[in-house]
Amino acid sequence: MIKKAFTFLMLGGLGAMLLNFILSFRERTALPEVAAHYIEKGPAELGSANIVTSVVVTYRGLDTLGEVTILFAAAAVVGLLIHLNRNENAVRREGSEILKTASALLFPLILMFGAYVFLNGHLSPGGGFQGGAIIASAVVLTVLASPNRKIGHTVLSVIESISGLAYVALGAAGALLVANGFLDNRIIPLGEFGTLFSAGLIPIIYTLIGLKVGSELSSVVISLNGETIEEDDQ
Amino acid sequence: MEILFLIISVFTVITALTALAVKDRVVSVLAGGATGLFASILFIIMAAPDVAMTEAAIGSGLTTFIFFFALRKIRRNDQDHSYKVSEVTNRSREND
Amino acid sequence: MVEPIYLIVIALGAAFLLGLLRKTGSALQIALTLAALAGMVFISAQWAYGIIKGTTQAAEIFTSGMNPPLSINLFMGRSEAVLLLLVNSAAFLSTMYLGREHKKTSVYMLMLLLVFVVGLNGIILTRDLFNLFVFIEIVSIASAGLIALRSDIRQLGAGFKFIIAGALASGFMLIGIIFTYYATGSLNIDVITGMMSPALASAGYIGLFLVFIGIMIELKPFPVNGWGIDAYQASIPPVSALVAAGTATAMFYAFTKITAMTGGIFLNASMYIGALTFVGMNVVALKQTAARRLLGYSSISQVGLLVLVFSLVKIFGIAGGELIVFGLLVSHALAKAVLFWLSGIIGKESINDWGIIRKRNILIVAFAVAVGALLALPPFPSFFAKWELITSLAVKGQYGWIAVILGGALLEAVYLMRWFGNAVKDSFNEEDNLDFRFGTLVPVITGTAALLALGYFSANLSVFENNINWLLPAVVIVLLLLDFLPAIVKNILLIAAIAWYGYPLLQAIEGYRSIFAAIFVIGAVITLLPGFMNKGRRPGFYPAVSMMFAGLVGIIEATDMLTFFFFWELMTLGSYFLILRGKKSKPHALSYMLFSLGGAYLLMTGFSMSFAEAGGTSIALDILKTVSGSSLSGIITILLAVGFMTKTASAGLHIWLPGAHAEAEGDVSPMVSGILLKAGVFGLLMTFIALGDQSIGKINIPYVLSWIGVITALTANYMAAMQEDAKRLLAYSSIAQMGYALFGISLMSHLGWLSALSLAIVHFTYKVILFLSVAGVVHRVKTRNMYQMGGLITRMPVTFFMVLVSIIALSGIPPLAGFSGRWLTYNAVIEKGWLLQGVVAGVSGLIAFLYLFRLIFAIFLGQLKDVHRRVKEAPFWILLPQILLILLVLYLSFFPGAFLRPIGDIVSEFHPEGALVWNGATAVSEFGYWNGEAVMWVFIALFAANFALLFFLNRGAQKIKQFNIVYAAERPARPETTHFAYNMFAPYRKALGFLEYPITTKFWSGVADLMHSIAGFTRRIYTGNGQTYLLQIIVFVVISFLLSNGGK
Amino acid sequence: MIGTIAVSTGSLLVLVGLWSALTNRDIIRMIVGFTIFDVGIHLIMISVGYISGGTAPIISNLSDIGVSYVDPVPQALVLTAIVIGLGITAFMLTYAVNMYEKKGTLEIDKFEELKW
Repeated sequence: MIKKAFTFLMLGGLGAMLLNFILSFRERTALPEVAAHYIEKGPAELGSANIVTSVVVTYRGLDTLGEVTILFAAAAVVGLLIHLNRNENAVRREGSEILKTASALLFPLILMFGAYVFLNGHLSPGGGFQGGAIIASAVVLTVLASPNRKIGHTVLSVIESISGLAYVALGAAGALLVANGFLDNRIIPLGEFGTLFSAGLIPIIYTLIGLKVGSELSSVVISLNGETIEEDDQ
Repeated sequence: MEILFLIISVFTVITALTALAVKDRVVSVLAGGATGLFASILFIIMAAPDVAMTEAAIGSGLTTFIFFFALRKIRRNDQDHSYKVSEVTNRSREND
Repeated sequence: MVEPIYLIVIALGAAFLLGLLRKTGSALQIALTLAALAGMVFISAQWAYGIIKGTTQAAEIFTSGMNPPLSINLFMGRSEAVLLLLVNSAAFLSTMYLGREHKKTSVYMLMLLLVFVVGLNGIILTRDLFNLFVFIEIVSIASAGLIALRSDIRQLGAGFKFIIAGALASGFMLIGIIFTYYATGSLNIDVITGMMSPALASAGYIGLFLVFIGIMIELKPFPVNGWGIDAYQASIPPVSALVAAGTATAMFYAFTKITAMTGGIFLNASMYIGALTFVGMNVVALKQTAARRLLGYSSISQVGLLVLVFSLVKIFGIAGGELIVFGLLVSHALAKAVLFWLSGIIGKESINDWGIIRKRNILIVAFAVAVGALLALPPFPSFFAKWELITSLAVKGQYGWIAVILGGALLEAVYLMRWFGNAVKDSFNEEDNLDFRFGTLVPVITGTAALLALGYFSANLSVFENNINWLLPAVVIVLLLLDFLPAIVKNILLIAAIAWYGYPLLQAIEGYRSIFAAIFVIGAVITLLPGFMNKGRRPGFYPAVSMMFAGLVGIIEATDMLTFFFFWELMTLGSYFLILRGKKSKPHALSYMLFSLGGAYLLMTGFSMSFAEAGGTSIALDILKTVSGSSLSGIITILLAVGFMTKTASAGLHIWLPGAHAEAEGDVSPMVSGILLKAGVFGLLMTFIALGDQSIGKINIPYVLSWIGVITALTANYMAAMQEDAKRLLAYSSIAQMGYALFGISLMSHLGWLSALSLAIVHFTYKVILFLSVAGVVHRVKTRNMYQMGGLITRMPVTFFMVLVSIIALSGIPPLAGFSGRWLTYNAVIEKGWLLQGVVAGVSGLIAFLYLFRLIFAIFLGQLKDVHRRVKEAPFWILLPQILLILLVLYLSFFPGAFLRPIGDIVSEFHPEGALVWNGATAVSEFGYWNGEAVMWVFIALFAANFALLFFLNRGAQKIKQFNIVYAAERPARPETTHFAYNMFAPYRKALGFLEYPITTKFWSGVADLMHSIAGFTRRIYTGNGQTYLLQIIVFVVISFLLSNGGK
Repeated sequence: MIGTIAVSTGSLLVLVGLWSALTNRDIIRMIVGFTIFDVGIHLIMISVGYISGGTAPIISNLSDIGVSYVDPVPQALVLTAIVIGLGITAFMLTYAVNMYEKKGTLEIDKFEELKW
């Protein structure tokens, strides 16, 4: 109880710090310089309608690469721990017949929706991460429906690796070919503003991110379901 | 708009408090997910559709899924090892 | 030049590629990983070399082809390049080490390693606040994954604590980043730096504070770092090595970036946090026995030191501060990596099981090098950095911080040296195996070699101005490399080297230095002679002994304070290794090292103070003279004098000596007792020559020292008389003799100094003889207890003669050389008027007869023990140096003028008044005269007459046989009590027993106990509960905010 | 006004999340606390970029001038942060599962193998 009271006191102190900020907080009325540049010059510079996307993929592309790396590392840790403590003969309860049928039906639809989300990331809200998450949820559904079915874990890892490699390679191409900079999306023509095939590399990179995130999240889910990649091999 | 925002904000906090207060792990996880969902509505109102989508799909959706997979695994092992989760949680309840 | 962005591209590409190579053999996977890391090492080395050489400019890397602040930019400058080289090399070596682990972990481990390295590189390179956050997250996820490579319960628990603490810290950081963005509208570190005024408005202040504190937490400040220590302990060693060398380095660099960004407003906070961490962790570590946890404590404390030093450098604007920080950082990173790798090779949990390290000599060398680098001993970069730091702080008048830094370092020395001592001395199970293979050995050797090489290079950096003669340490290295040769060869080599170097030195050097140079060089050759007795390789002896002599010669030659200090520490280190070689010398070697280090730190402070007083431009030893008139001169004198008195083992600082000298090997005791102690005398003379007769307030320093000197002589002589162990007896005798020397110096007059210098010379001769004689006896009878000897005069007549002559010389009675010193002392006392001290010195001289009598009587006279009927005379190589020295003693006794005259001339330079007047062979002082030659002849005549008389009177004496004694009944429980030499002076003990009360020992062990209880109490904050650790972090944040904000 | 409400809500969520993480001995619920903590931080971040009456930074027409957009930078940061948060949550849960398998309990104070 004393501990709780003390905890309360300390969180109160933290709350006071936050309150300090809240009291001095005034909603912005104008954009900071950099943000204003993104909004005003961004579409012309990078050709992407969704400014958030151009910030994520290009202006702050290194963050995004890092973010993908974090997911990659998280997936690797999950894989590692499951691999080290594999439990070969666990039997999982099968999902209901309805769930199975529904998942079989929904799986391709959800995949397509995911693809749509990341392909249109430069035009509308959405992008690689959201699309990847949607793809992963399709996998979740399948795993729920038939937990004992072997999912193509190897396929996932190949997709993951290739999309990752392609991402890094395209990024490096930005530095190497055009000598502008790492992750520059302008190494191919920007195309016509507002169309699917525009904004240079952005849709391609977002697709790769989508594939990579999707496969990573899927393997996290599958791993947590208790499968290892080696099981898949046998 | 502000009233709506305020109401949803209140809901967000309430769900968070629910996650804190309930005794059942599963309900707690669900309430945590709901917090994320309400927050994503707030994001939409704040003109951040990208964030809202992400929060809904990842922060709330997938995260909750992963929680459930983990819980499922724990429960399954529970049966395997005959560990008594209920016992453990009961004890922690008494101690609270 | 390869673009730095490829550092990240290569590692990430390899990590992703590994996913495709899941099915291929593990050899290919490892090869790919190592190739990627090697590429990164190459790129960073290329930049580091280019930038340092000046052939390459620092480069800015703009991502996405936009100029910052629009896009994220990276910066590759000198610091970045060097740190990247360090981090990437550590990663390469650790990966090499991890090779075997790979089979169990599939590709995951390699992926995580590569990702981890990406994170470290990113943290170092990036100039964007949020990007920094992303890379920190990468590092914390990857390292939390690597912690659990074995996935046992300890690792899982530790990993979980690590990740929740990291999540909390990064949460604070993220809030801080967004608040900062709110206040400044930018995330670019360089832009924010230029916007401090808006940033300091209240929202921005909280933002900057949270960013700062987030980074601080990542640096694991005391006391909110239980999670970090657990991670160090739980991880497998190569991972801990990588965390210690890599994460700590990168995070520290991030901290420096944030400090620059915040315009230094948190420097006070970081200064106190760093100091608290440095001292606190070292205190807690005192009680720790788990090797890797101890290393964890030490790593964190070193990072605390870095934070402290960096803050001090910035706050006080210390020039060359970057190099200081770098010297410490690089030494720490490499040394800690080596230690963690070693802990893996050893494979033992407890530091008390490290004896197994002796199975491979190379491992001991690596261990010694790493510990030396951590303790900032020469020749490592940290040594030079610390010197520069302390002198710079002195210039700024920051003596409080000097005390904190050196005090903390001494605490660190306690546990590191104790550990080292255990490793060298403790027994081990022969059947246990080391993880000794190519993959584990290469990292250790590389790290060790890098430390040595960097030491050499850092000494040549212009900031660390010095004129160190690297030939001397090079001899040590050569002997280390030649350690496989037989002892005889190495002995010849070393004697030849000393003669080759020493002969021209003796001719060239002048003044009082020449006396000590003669003792050191001639003494070295003579005391090395018994080494020819050794048939085997005598591993480890020659590097140690050459290190000691190199140090001794070095301090003679030194003309600047840094060089002097360098060789002083080198000498200490060498003698420590030598003493540690003795059989039961572990605790004594430890206390020797600790007292010596403490003394060395006092010297360092004294030197720094005089450097500062003299204007902070020159470090020449000569500037000591120029500060003699300054207001701090009294304190400088005390610091230096006490520092040197730890070497001469004056009362209060002596407790290390008896054990250390007694337990040392037979031929080492004469070196450390006969020669090494003179280094302290040399230092004292140097101090008083330069600074003269100083007082603090009304207290006259030489007056105080005179009392310390005579009390040392009195108590040590008494203690010597009460010893059963012949070598301990001699050791106490040495303390007493050094007390006389101190007394002589404290007289601050011609005769006083003459007596001290002549004592230094004659003490060298007879103490070497006595220790060698006893070594010869011990060699034959296999015991050091005198009551187990007796009657050896018939078996070892030559040795007997040596001892006889030496004790006459030592006792200071005519006719032998010791008398000259005594005579001079009394003359000087009368001249000075310090009669009371003179009386004490006289009484202690009387007590000295007791132990001298005991020595010769108990060993050589009386009944010969039955078991000793067949013992032979001491071996030739032990006798030879004694004979040489006896000749010297006799020569000096016959012709005291031969050495007193030149010494007198030397002393006259400093104290021209009251010099002796030489009248042929007769010395005339104010109070009397003395003709050594005549006294000698008179004595010989008297002796011969007495001897003849005795012989005549005893002609009818009957020889008593061994068993011509009737025992009462049963055999006594403790047979030694029946021996006449056991507790020989029991009656005196009744009267003077209070002198034995171990005040000093009690005091120092009280200090040790106190520190241990503090450690035991403090470490209870590490409850092991992850949730408590979270709460601690929040408390830390809130309290830091309140303190740093000043209630704003 | 919306911004202030959002910052306040976010701050409350941060505190509630921390309270949950600090007082629940059950590891799973500690992790739930961390996810709430994360959501709170994200809310604060977005509200910092919010501009009254601003629209989402998606430009349908290059000639749209005079429309006020909200700041895209915090949104981009939050996108990143959400994904990182997921990674960390998955990571913690995997640890939790493995810890449970080893010890049969999920109480944080049962994992004190290493201390002092």
